Amino acid sequence: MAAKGLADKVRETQVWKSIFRHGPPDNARNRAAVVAGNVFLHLHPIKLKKSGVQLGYTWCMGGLTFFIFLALTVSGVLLMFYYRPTAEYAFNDIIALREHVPLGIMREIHRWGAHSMVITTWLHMFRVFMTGSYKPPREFNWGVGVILLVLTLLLSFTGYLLPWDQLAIWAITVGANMAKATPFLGHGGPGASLAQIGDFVLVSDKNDVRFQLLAGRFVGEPALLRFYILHCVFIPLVVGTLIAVHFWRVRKDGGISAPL
Amino acid sequence: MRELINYFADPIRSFPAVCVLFYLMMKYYRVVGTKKFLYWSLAFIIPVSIWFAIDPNFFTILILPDNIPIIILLVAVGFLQWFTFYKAAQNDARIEEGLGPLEGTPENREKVWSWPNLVYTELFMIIAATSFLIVWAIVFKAPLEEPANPTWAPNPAKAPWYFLGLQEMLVYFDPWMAGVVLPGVVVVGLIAIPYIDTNPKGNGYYTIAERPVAMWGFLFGWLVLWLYLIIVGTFLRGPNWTFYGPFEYWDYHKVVAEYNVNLSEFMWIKWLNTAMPENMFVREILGIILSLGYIIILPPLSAATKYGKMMIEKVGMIRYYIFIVLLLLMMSLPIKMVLRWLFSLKYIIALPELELNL
Amino acid sequence: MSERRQSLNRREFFSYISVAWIAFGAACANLASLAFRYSYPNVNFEPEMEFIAGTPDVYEEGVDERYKNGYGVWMVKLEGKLFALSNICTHLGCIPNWLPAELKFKCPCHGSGYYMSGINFEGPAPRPLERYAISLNAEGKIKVDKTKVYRWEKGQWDHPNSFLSV
Amino acid sequence: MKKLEPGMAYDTNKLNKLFAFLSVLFLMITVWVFLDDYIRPWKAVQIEAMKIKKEKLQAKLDLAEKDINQEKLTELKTKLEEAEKVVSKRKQDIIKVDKELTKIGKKVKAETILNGTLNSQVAAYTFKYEQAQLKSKDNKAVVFANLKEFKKKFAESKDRMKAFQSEQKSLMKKKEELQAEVLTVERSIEKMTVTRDLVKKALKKTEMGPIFAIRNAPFLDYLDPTLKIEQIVLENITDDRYFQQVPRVDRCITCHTFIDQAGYEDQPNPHKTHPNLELMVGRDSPHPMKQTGCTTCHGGEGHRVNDFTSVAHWPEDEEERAEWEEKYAWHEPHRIPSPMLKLKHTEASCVKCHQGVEHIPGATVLNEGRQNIEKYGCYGCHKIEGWEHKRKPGPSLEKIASKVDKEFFKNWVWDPKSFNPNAMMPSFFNQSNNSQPKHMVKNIAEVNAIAEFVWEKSKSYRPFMKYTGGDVEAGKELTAQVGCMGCHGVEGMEAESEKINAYAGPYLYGTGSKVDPDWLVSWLKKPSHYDENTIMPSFRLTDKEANDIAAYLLSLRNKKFEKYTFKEMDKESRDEILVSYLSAFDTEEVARAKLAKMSDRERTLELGYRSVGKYGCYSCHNIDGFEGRAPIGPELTNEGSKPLTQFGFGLQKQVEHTRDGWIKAHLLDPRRWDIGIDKPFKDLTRMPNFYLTDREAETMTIAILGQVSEKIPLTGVKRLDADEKIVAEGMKVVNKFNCVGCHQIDGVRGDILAKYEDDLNEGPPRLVNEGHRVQVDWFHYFLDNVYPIRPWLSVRMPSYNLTDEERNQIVTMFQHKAKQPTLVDRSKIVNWEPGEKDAAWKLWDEMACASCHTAGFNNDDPSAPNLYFARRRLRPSWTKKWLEDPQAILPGTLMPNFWMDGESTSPDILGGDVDRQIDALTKLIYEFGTEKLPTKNTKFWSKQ
Repeated sequence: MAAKGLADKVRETQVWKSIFRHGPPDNARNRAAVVAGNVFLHLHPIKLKKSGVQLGYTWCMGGLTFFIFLALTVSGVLLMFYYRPTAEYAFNDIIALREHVPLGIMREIHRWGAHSMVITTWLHMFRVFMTGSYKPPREFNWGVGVILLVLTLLLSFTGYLLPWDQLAIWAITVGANMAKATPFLGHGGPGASLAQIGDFVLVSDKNDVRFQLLAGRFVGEPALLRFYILHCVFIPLVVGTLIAVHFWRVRKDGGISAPL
Repeated sequence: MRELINYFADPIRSFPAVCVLFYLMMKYYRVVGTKKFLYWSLAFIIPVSIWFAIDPNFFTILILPDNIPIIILLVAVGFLQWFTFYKAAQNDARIEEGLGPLEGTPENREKVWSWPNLVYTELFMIIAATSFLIVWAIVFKAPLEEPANPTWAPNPAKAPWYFLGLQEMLVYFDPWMAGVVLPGVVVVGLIAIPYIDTNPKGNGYYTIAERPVAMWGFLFGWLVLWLYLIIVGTFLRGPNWTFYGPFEYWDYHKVVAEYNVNLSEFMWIKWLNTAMPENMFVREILGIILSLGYIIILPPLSAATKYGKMMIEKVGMIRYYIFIVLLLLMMSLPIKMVLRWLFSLKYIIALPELELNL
Repeated sequence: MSERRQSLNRREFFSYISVAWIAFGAACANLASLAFRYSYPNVNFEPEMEFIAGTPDVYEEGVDERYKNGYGVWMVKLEGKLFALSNICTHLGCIPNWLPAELKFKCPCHGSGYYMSGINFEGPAPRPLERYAISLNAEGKIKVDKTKVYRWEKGQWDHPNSFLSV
Repeated sequence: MKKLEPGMAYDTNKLNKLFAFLSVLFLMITVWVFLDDYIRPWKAVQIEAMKIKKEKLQAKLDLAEKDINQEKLTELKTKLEEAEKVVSKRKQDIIKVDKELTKIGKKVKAETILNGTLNSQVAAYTFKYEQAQLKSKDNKAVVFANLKEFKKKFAESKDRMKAFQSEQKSLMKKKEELQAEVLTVERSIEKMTVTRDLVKKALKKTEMGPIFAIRNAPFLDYLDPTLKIEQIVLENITDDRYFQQVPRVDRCITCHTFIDQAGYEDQPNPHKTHPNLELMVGRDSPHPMKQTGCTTCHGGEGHRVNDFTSVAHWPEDEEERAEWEEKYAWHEPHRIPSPMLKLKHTEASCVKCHQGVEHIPGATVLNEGRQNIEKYGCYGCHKIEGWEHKRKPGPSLEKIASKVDKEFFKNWVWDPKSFNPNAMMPSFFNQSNNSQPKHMVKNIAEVNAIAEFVWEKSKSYRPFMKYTGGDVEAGKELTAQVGCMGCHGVEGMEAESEKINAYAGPYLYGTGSKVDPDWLVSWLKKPSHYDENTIMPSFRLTDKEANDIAAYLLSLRNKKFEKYTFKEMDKESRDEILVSYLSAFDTEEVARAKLAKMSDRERTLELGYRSVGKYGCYSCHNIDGFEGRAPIGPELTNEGSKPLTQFGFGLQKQVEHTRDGWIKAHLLDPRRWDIGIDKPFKDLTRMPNFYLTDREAETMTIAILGQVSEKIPLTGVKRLDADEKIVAEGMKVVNKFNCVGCHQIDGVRGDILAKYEDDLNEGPPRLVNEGHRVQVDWFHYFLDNVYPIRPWLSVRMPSYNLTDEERNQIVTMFQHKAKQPTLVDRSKIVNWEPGEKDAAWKLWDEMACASCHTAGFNNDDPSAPNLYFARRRLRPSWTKKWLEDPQAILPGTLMPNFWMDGESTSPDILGGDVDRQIDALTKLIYEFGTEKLPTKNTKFWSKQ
């Protein structure tokens, strides 16, 4: 009882009130206020259809994807404390992360998180298709989702190179060699041999899309730096922006789908 | 027994088997979508998986840290696929009775407060996911191999697991198809889905009966052409990208008899029994005709059929053609696979001069 | 409002939810402290702060510069004491030079001068050079530990670890 | 079901319960992370190490306590008390001095302040004055005056300060004097207890009290932990990251705590001290830990610490493997390019840094392995960088027809061991992969063809001497005596041969069944007549001696082998093989047509030619027509870095799947990989079987394992200095001619000495610091004109067929090894002081030098070298050293020591001064010595 009295007193202080502008969310007004008044929660509608909160319907895969994205951002930033994207140090730094850096599972969290994000993204799309939720008025948001899916894979793919071990460079080599085969743009792709004016080769191994991707003819230090920037700055920014669009459109397109 | 499974795991045999299984599953989804089926299949799958895992060769591949996500994915997809069937079967039964889907019942359409219903659910999922991730991270160490060495490629050199489906396609297609065109088509096709699928039913609830074409098409691509190929690429491809049964030791020296022949070689040498023509386009004429025919002539032809007419009526000309072209492109993969297995066909069009092999 | 709250089973409400929030808070605090700990590396690659500087009998009266470049330390033997003098000027952190002819350390940046003992006597230096902890290990060799600093103005030069009697 | 509140999908209570459950779970998992991160195996090891250290220190402390003379200590303590009493009587004086000290201290401080102020003023005015000068201001003069004034004041203040300071010093001294008794006693007490106190202090550090617990507590261990990862950063040795070379980091010492500290030899691993600290790891060794690191030699993943396996430890044998599997859950590490070498293979790593030398001191097993590689001539067929200078391992076949019989040749090639169980020639035929009849027929055809081909190519040679018969027994004795056994094993003297284990020349077995008698006697007399490139020297045998030795060697017969007749060539098989050669780029039809055009003889010769190429005979033997052909086997330079997947293990399951496992198995039976595998005749493995012993294979494996591609930066490798380079080059020549077969050079080898265990003086002289002993010009002369030096020896220094360059290399090798100048100016050695010469002669007589060095002094048989020739031969500085203490140079020598323990036996000569006596005697030797050099016919007793 005393504790309760103290709690009540705390709730009446100016400090508490300045932070929480409403009472405990146990009535309609406060429940609305808490969602509408909180910058993080106001992504949600104040009320939504019951099916929208049922795991059996939503599987929560979209939400998890977003959360894992946040977790990856945090762990990724922390990893940047100890990782240098150079041919000299990259591999040794990865060893260091396991051998002597405190909290030796940071890299694991990041890597398994990345895999999880791919999985949750796929499952999210699977669910959306199964419930036909791409249908009007949500066609555009489905498209945004597909692009996010591609970006998720790219994020994971660019991160795959950073440990700078055999697994990394050869997986990226295999992947980058596909870019080589892009029709007309890769020097090993169909049509590339046509793009030639006399001795002047328009599409060769030193100016095609693979070269652009790797900043070289093979996976080397420039590619490492490039993938690092793509992985840590460029793609996350794009993904973040598109996530905002995606969420906005979920709300604007009528919330989580339900039978019309 | 293990020998038998090794034998049947080869894509030549397992791909048709998977297709048949897929057909049965879709056809009898109401049987699949019952709890009884779930229990029976669990009773079957769990001991079988354990038996699989006991095998040392399979176990070594299974617990490669980078393969764990695939296992998680498979378990998740297995359950969720059953779950959609379960829900869809319920809904479809209700719809037949004229009751409408479960999601549409008044109590499920009731509006509820985000706080605490939604917010708590999310918080729980966050906690659960974080815990799961941490446990996973503690138990399984991230892989780290030898330092990057540009002069020596490991065998097999595999892409990340989520791209292994694509890498498996490389067996059947040249990189420009498997690595660029087909993935591009997948992305474009996915984006195009809402615009092609004009069926107003099935929006916001699980159903199969009300949107059979969409379901059959999507699930075939997702389960058979994507996930199945990832499984093959991960578990059944070893050094030199050679096929290894699940219980087979990855012997680096395994050699498989494989010699593939181009369509043009079939045509000129085997059928016409003459020398190959000098001009490359003449040489490849049959392949070119077939390919163009496949992508240009088949759509109008199909439009003339009964189904074609029916669909055009529903969705219009443009949507129909886009749909058909996408479908044909998707089906080109299984077609090529089957041709490879049956006739050892290497390329339908082989124009290495232009890097254009199909 | 209070009436509505009465209607709930208050004890249960409070107990579960407080356990939940406390545990949740504790877990988050745990993770935060891990992140804090994470920012302190366990291993570093800086030059070693501790080094073995031979035996006392290798030093002659005066300033010995053999550890200056590697470790930033002058070994000075003066009036029966051997001490390890920092080579960082107390003014703005330049590195003074030892001028054997004039028996003083002279900083090239702003002209601070120090006696052999490390006491400043000219230029802008505000205080004498610092001395490092010096001791003998079990094998009788000199161990200099740069992590421990002794400052004259704090009266620390009488500390038994700031010099060796020779 | 309970009715829910409107607007609620779930029961709030249930949500709270679930929330509580999940949160508690979450909390537990975060705690788990903490612990998982905190508990690291190396911490347990370090705690164990602390306990061990504590025990050791405790023992040391007890010892130190015992060392302190307690009686003396108590005595000192009473002395201290007395001294204190004495000093306390001067209390008043001390207090007075203290007071004065305070006063003067104040003065010094005040003066310091004043001094500082003035100093800054001077500095400020200097600046002002300079500015005024620069800008030609009007107040220049005023400023200058001020500056001068301040300078004067500053100087005065400084003077005062110096005065105060000296006063302060003298006061302090005074105070010390007043306390002198106490201070001295205190100091001597301290001296006695210093060791104990230090140990006590160290012991305190091993205490595991609350402070220890806090410093190493989870989370708090960022403050200043005592349990921590220790590492060595090696700037001079790098890890190959393929794109970059990165300084290597070894953290092995995190667990191997006492590896560089003596005194822990009795501990189990990982706490054990490294063996042989003076050579390895020790601070003063040539390979100090902080510079050489650990993985440089041992291999493995030095930067890893968390897991016994990931470090890539590798067990020595099956037993250890089982032990580790149980103790550390060890398994073969995956994805590690080079795991640790097995402990017994560690010496392999020496080669990484010690290149260009034939012999690596201390690396006994490795040297043995390299010697075996030389013995069996691996480098003949396999290129190994650094072995290019070696001669072909087998004898030249260019004139073979005159040496042996064709039938013998075939039988020998077919199975060398059946003729000579010690044959070094390996077996190509009748091996596990080609002993099937269908292969044998073809092999027989090949051997026949090879013989025909070699005979066809063989140039004619006519021995210059005829064997006239000799005394077998005398021959046997000569063979044993003159020194044949430094290079050859000899049948009939098996026990000695085994002891010596010579390999530079063939084991002489069944020679009578092998060679032509005339050829043999000519060969013995003058080997270079038959083969001008042979390393076989001439022993300057008389015709009788040569005949006697030949008689003995001819008496050695392998009767069984003589009876063998080699099977005729099966012509069909020959043609079949030829077709397979000819159809390599053509159809069989064309090949047969080509064959049809060849005559029978041509076909045989063609097959012979092809077969010599196929089996690589030319790699070891000079055969006409194969000059400049690349060696037949794969290069071994980087064998130790070859990825394991590139080794074909065939069906040999019992072979350990490691690099060393493969190499050793391969050496023991190269053909094993073909077993059970169906290969066409031409693709059968051709590496012959050397029938190595297990020991040989093991040591060779080590030598081959050391052939790695790892790049060590120049700063990290052993770089030979100018002298060492010359020595290394010279040693190549020394080894080529197998000088070390007879001479032990500075303690290395001297194989034949095994025969003279009873009296080393009977064997070839041991060469200790030979470059210091002999003069360069003499050495040159001697190598070309060998003459007997030591009259008591029956073993002979032979005459080698050296080129000028080779002779030069040998001589300079010894010279630079001893770091001696080239020439000695002999004209300046002898400069007598008055009376010295007489004294020298007196010494000569008293020491009775001429009783052994008789030559030229009396007619007794000499039992020591002729001193007349010492002038040209010995360096004076060495002579003095030798006289001073012969045993120190050559233990066991018969030369007596006349100045035992620095005391002269003739105290009345030259005042008994050792140095002067030795000087005088040395001068004497050079005085009567002759400038003329002897020839091979010079008698021992001759003056000239």
